[in-house]
Amino acid sequence: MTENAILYDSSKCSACKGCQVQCKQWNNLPSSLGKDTNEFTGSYQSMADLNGDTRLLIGFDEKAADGGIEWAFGRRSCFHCTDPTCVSVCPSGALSKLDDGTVRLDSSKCIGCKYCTAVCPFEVPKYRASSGVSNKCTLCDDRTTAGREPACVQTCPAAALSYGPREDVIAAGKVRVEELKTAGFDKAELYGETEMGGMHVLAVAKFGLEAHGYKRNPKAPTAAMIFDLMRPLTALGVAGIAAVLSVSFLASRGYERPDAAVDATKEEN
Amino acid sequence: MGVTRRDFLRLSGAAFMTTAIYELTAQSSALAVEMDQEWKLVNVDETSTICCYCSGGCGTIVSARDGELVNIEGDVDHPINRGGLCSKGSSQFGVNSVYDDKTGDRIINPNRLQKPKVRRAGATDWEEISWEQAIDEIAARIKKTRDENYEAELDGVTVNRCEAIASFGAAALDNEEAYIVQKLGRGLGLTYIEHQARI
Amino acid sequence: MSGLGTTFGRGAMTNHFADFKNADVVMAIGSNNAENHPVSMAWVQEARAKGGKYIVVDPRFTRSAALADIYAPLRSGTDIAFYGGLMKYIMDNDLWQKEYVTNYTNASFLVSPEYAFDDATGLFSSWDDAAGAYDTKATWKYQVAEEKPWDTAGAFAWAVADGVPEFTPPVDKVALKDLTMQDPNCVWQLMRKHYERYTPEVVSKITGCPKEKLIEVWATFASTGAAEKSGTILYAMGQTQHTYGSQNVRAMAVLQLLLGNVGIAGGGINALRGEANVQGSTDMAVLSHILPGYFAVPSAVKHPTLRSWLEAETLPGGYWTNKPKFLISMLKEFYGPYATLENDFAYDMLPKLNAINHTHIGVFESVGAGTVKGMMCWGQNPAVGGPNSGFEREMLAKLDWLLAVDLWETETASFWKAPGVDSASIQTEVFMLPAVCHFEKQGSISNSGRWIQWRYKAVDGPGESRDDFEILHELFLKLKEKYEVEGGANPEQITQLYWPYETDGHADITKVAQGINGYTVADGNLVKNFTLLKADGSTASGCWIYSGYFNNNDAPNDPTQQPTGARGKEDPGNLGLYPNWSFSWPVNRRIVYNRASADLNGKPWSAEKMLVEWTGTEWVTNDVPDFGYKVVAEDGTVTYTPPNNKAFIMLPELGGRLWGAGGMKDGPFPEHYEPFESPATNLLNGRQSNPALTFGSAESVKPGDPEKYPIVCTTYRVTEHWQTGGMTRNVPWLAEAMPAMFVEMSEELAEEKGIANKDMVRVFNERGSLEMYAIVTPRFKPFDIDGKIVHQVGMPWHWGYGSGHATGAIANDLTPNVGDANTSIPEYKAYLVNVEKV
Amino acid sequence: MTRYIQRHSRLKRWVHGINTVSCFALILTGLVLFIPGVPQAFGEASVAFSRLGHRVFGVAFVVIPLVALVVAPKGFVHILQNLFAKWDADDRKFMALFPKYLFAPQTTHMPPQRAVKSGQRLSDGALIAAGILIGISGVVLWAGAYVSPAVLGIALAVHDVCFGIIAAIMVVHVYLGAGVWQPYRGLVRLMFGNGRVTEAEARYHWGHWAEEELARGTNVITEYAE
Repeated sequence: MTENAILYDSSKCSACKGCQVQCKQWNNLPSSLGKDTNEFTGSYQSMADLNGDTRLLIGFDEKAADGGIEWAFGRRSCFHCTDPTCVSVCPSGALSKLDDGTVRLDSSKCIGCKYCTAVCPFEVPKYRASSGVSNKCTLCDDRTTAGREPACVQTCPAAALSYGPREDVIAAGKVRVEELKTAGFDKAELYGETEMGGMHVLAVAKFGLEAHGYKRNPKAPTAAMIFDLMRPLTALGVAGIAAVLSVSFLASRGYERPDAAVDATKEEN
Repeated sequence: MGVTRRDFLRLSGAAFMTTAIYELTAQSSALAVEMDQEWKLVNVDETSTICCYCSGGCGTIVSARDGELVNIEGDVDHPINRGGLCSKGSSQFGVNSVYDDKTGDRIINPNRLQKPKVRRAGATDWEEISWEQAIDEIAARIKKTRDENYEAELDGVTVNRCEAIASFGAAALDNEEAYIVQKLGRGLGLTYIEHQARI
Repeated sequence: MSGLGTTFGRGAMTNHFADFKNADVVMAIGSNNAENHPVSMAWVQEARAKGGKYIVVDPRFTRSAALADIYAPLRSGTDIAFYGGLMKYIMDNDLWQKEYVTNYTNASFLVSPEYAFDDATGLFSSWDDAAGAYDTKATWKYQVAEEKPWDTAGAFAWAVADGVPEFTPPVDKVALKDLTMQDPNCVWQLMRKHYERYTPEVVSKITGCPKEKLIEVWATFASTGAAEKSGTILYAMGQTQHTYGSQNVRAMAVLQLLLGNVGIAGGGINALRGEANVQGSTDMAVLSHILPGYFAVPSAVKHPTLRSWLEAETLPGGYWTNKPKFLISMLKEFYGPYATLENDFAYDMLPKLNAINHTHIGVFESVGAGTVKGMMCWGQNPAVGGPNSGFEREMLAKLDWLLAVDLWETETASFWKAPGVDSASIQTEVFMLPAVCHFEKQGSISNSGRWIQWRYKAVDGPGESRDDFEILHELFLKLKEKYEVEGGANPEQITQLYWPYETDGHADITKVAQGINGYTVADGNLVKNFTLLKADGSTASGCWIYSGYFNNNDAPNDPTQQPTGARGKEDPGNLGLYPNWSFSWPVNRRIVYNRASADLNGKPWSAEKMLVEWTGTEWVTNDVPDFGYKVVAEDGTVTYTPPNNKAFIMLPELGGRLWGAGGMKDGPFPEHYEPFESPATNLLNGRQSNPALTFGSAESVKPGDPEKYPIVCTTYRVTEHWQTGGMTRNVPWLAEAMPAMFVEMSEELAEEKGIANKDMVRVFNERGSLEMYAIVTPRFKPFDIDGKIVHQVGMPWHWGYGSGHATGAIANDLTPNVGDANTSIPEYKAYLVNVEKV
Repeated sequence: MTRYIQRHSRLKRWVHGINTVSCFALILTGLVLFIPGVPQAFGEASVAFSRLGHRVFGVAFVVIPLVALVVAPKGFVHILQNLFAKWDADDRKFMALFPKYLFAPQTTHMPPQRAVKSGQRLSDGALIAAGILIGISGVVLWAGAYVSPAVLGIALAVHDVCFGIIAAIMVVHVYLGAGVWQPYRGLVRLMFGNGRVTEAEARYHWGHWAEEELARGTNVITEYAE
């Protein structure tokens, strides 16, 4: 099966947050029903980070530069890595990799252990307190299976998001980066082609990765190694000790504690 | 790139039925997969509407099951927005229903007004009234104010106007309703008929 | 929209959304289209993908600016200086589209030598100081070549036909022309002279935009003066919400005529309306000065009788010669069988205006004066949305009763609950009725691009909520009953109102649609379009321009079978016209004035953007022609009309108006004035602010002293919210997306005032004082105005105290309730405040 | 006549008992994490049950020792004193001989011990330390929606490592403490019986302690045969 990917073109994004809201709409995700309970971030960004009820967040970063203002928009969500750390540590099979590259989250299988939350280099999966499971972008595998575009892609009014075979997405992304460089955006680069084994959400970063909130050279955290190690290590340790003790048990067959010795000792006194 | 857009909307009445099977037959065969009963839009009625926010006129598909709202997304066949909707457009669902942030259940937006109310002179709160009483009382007040302040003639010119009542709205209404707002207003002799285009 | 009406003949957006892709240059000025009309960006991006340029001119660096090829900052309220400079640049550098301007505009028309503009006083001729207004008929006129009466034996036989009320047809005063355009009194020479003062240096001093940036923008946009190029302008409330807002719009319109950008694919002036159906409700004339289809509400002085109305309002030339047909058809829809030739088709039943200003601002002045005692709000929330809204809320408390019909408990409905208000002292009785939202009912809606699209009902409204039409219907029936039973003031006005809007005893909105579309009275058959409407009472049509949107007699109650419900996706010419998708008024034209898309011989300026083309024997078309292109004889024989220069059929001149007498109350040429409240002095003429602005002396306005309030403030909207916030602050997703009220300011101003990002600050002037968060941002920059540093801040106006998940200060408590000279639209976009840290 | 020494109080036995139950329950309910086959075999309900159970027993596991600490702070001090008692020559000799003892108890004579054997001091210490850490990290994990992924990572790592330690020691602890191993037969009574040891057992296992207790006599109970 061909691998598919999303291309996010930050140079076409008008940061309308249509994707952010449509993601919630399609996936039945709530926002607070309280009055004035949402935090003000001091910018146009809705909230500081993704949360259990938010799988996609448009980021805003601005600074004055020589050529004018660099107002960098970023799309923060799961990148659907080829080498997904979250899948490797997920004990329940809730996280899995589909043939088309999607890192699927089946929340019905999620046991809420939060390993994925802890190991994702992008800190994407978030624990959803109300239902006790992890929450992250599924690349709308339900929709793509049914022949529709992911909800965020379809809803993008400015066509900054597109979805299709990963090779096409990479090619389109590279062309776009070159166009931007020609137009004077020297720092433009493509994110996701090789990171984490190659990601299935790629981004054209108009002002360079950092400005748009993309982590350069992401790596799985060491914690992930500990998790990978501890399961076999514990099993081996327990089995090893049990084996040793079995030998001890067998060797000690027929042993009777010499309780009489008590009296003997006494008599010695 | 990617998936071919489908003609998933066949209007053959104000509302029409799409089943999972219909959706599948409308797609290219390469995508024909067994439809999961978990599919969000299984057995929904789809109707088309136009977004209520800006004046772009974006096509929107509303899916409902058993009279209850299921999904609202852009109309991929619509030539203006081609399936797209911005944050406001994507939130049209929320005008009717929201998801409870504790239980996750879909509920009617708790802020929606559901009953006629009146606030009496000097009162500090609303009281609920029936529609019948509301319409009757409002009509009585319109009539009283109109009758007491009506000018039929001035300086030999028939003016037939009531300057004592103002009508505001409505750019939020449909054309036919807007037409009726001004027709009823002018039928009462009103001259202060205004709406959002003026501000 | 009088700026567009005066220049082109119609007040609406000339092109439409999908058409933006055809532009070579898109200029957004006074419109933050990426944020407020996000769908427009798809089409702007398509234009850019083909090499097009996107220019954003705005006082602040918006999300639109972030995507622009060129961004130019401009102090709020200095647009006319900018356009004037651009027009001078075009004329000086010979960049105008000569064949277009010469033939399709009034450039060659000779103006009366009495007309003048005096830059020392800043006044045009015919200023009446006592009246505080211009006499627009005295000197603002053409030199007359000949007087042509109507041919009532030929083309105008209908005007004297049986059953048509008697009136004296107007005489067409054909203007004198100089096609060489050398006569000092010709429009072209007057225009050159008028804008001589608008040098780049002066414009830069006024606007605060660096000269090089101005030239860059001007050169880019002026490049569309090449015949095959098209440039479009997107504008919105950033242009209209000024005391000279109509002139802002007119300046753009004139500019587009100069460049030959009107009537072509990828061109035009695109008014991006603020609300989903502000276009439709304007077409439906929910306004004090017009009747449905854009004609004058009778005034007691000017139109005491039907005859006087017909004589005063029927234009001598152009398509508006048909106005009597449309008014009488409208009266037949209003009063049905009661409207007869004998009673002037119930003309007297229409209320007549006196001299008082009946616009939004005026309503609240009249509440203050004790005239207005009751108020109905159908989905409108003036307690947040009106200018000087604190004053408007005070006025609400003076009403006897208030009816608020909405989905939510708006600030208007609950004005008596506002913070700091003593509810017990307010005697206003308030009725609040629960309405339903757009997909809980059915009806049509008109987008900015004039597409009339049907919306179907998907689910029932919650609880006991009812749709507005049903409420209006019930109210009408109750009023009718009361007047029939009890009598009262002129009961016939209401009891005779024709109300055939029921099917099987239930309110049926498709019946209203039929009435608007129009039908022949004798058999009730829907008329195909407005060309079939008659002035003898044999046809009825509520709003002539919509005629054709609901005309299928085969299924008169089924919107899916009507043009408004059409869903065909064909796109002839690949220009995004989509003629079979819904219905676009008038008569399904997608780009109006499309005659101007081809040269004098009918050859398109650009072959790729062909809308209409004369082959030598006939017209081939991609769009419905907006000109007299064929004559169909009684027997059905079609005779094509060879090309002529009549490109603007709605104007008696039949050409676009560079010099615009007839319509504008504040001058035939747009002239720069400072906003009502401004920290700068007018550098272009001796008059500080628009002499004809409205409500400037109202006591409620409380103008601010620039010494005390030196900071320019503007209001705007953000993508995540809408208008007064009822429809968005009540939706949790959107309340979360943009949770709090804020004021944006430059780092320089913040430093001066000791303010840090996210601090709570107070923004205040004489009208009010508000607390909100500060966003300190490099996207705001101080302006260098004639050597003086002028700071500008800005606030969104979506917040209030009403129901919803996000509440906050009401920005409009600070905006001035002064109005544009022509439309009385308030000056929300430029006024003065001061800021301090809380 | 048989003489007994009351080695463990009722409170101590109850606390140990509840902790034993919680601990096994926590292991069982935590299995869904360690053995993917478990949730797959038993389905979603097993996950829900496990998640609930893990929290209920987690609370018991953390709260009961804390309650005991409040009720009997002296006992806690006593445990600590025993744990950190000085290592003497007998202790060193015990540790040196223990591997041989484990496989050849018949031929190994162990030196006398104080209240807590030197080997058990090590294993108890590790158990208690791991128990405290797994408890704390468990609380952090419970608050997962409110802590940063980095903190969550640390907590998870701690939880995992401590589990490994506990699981390993548990096997030894049960083998010896429950008297699975022949020389320790009967000791299960200490925690799951009346908490007494016979004089003979005491002398065998904890020679020094037995002498002290018998000399002091306060914890000595004498039962006379009928």
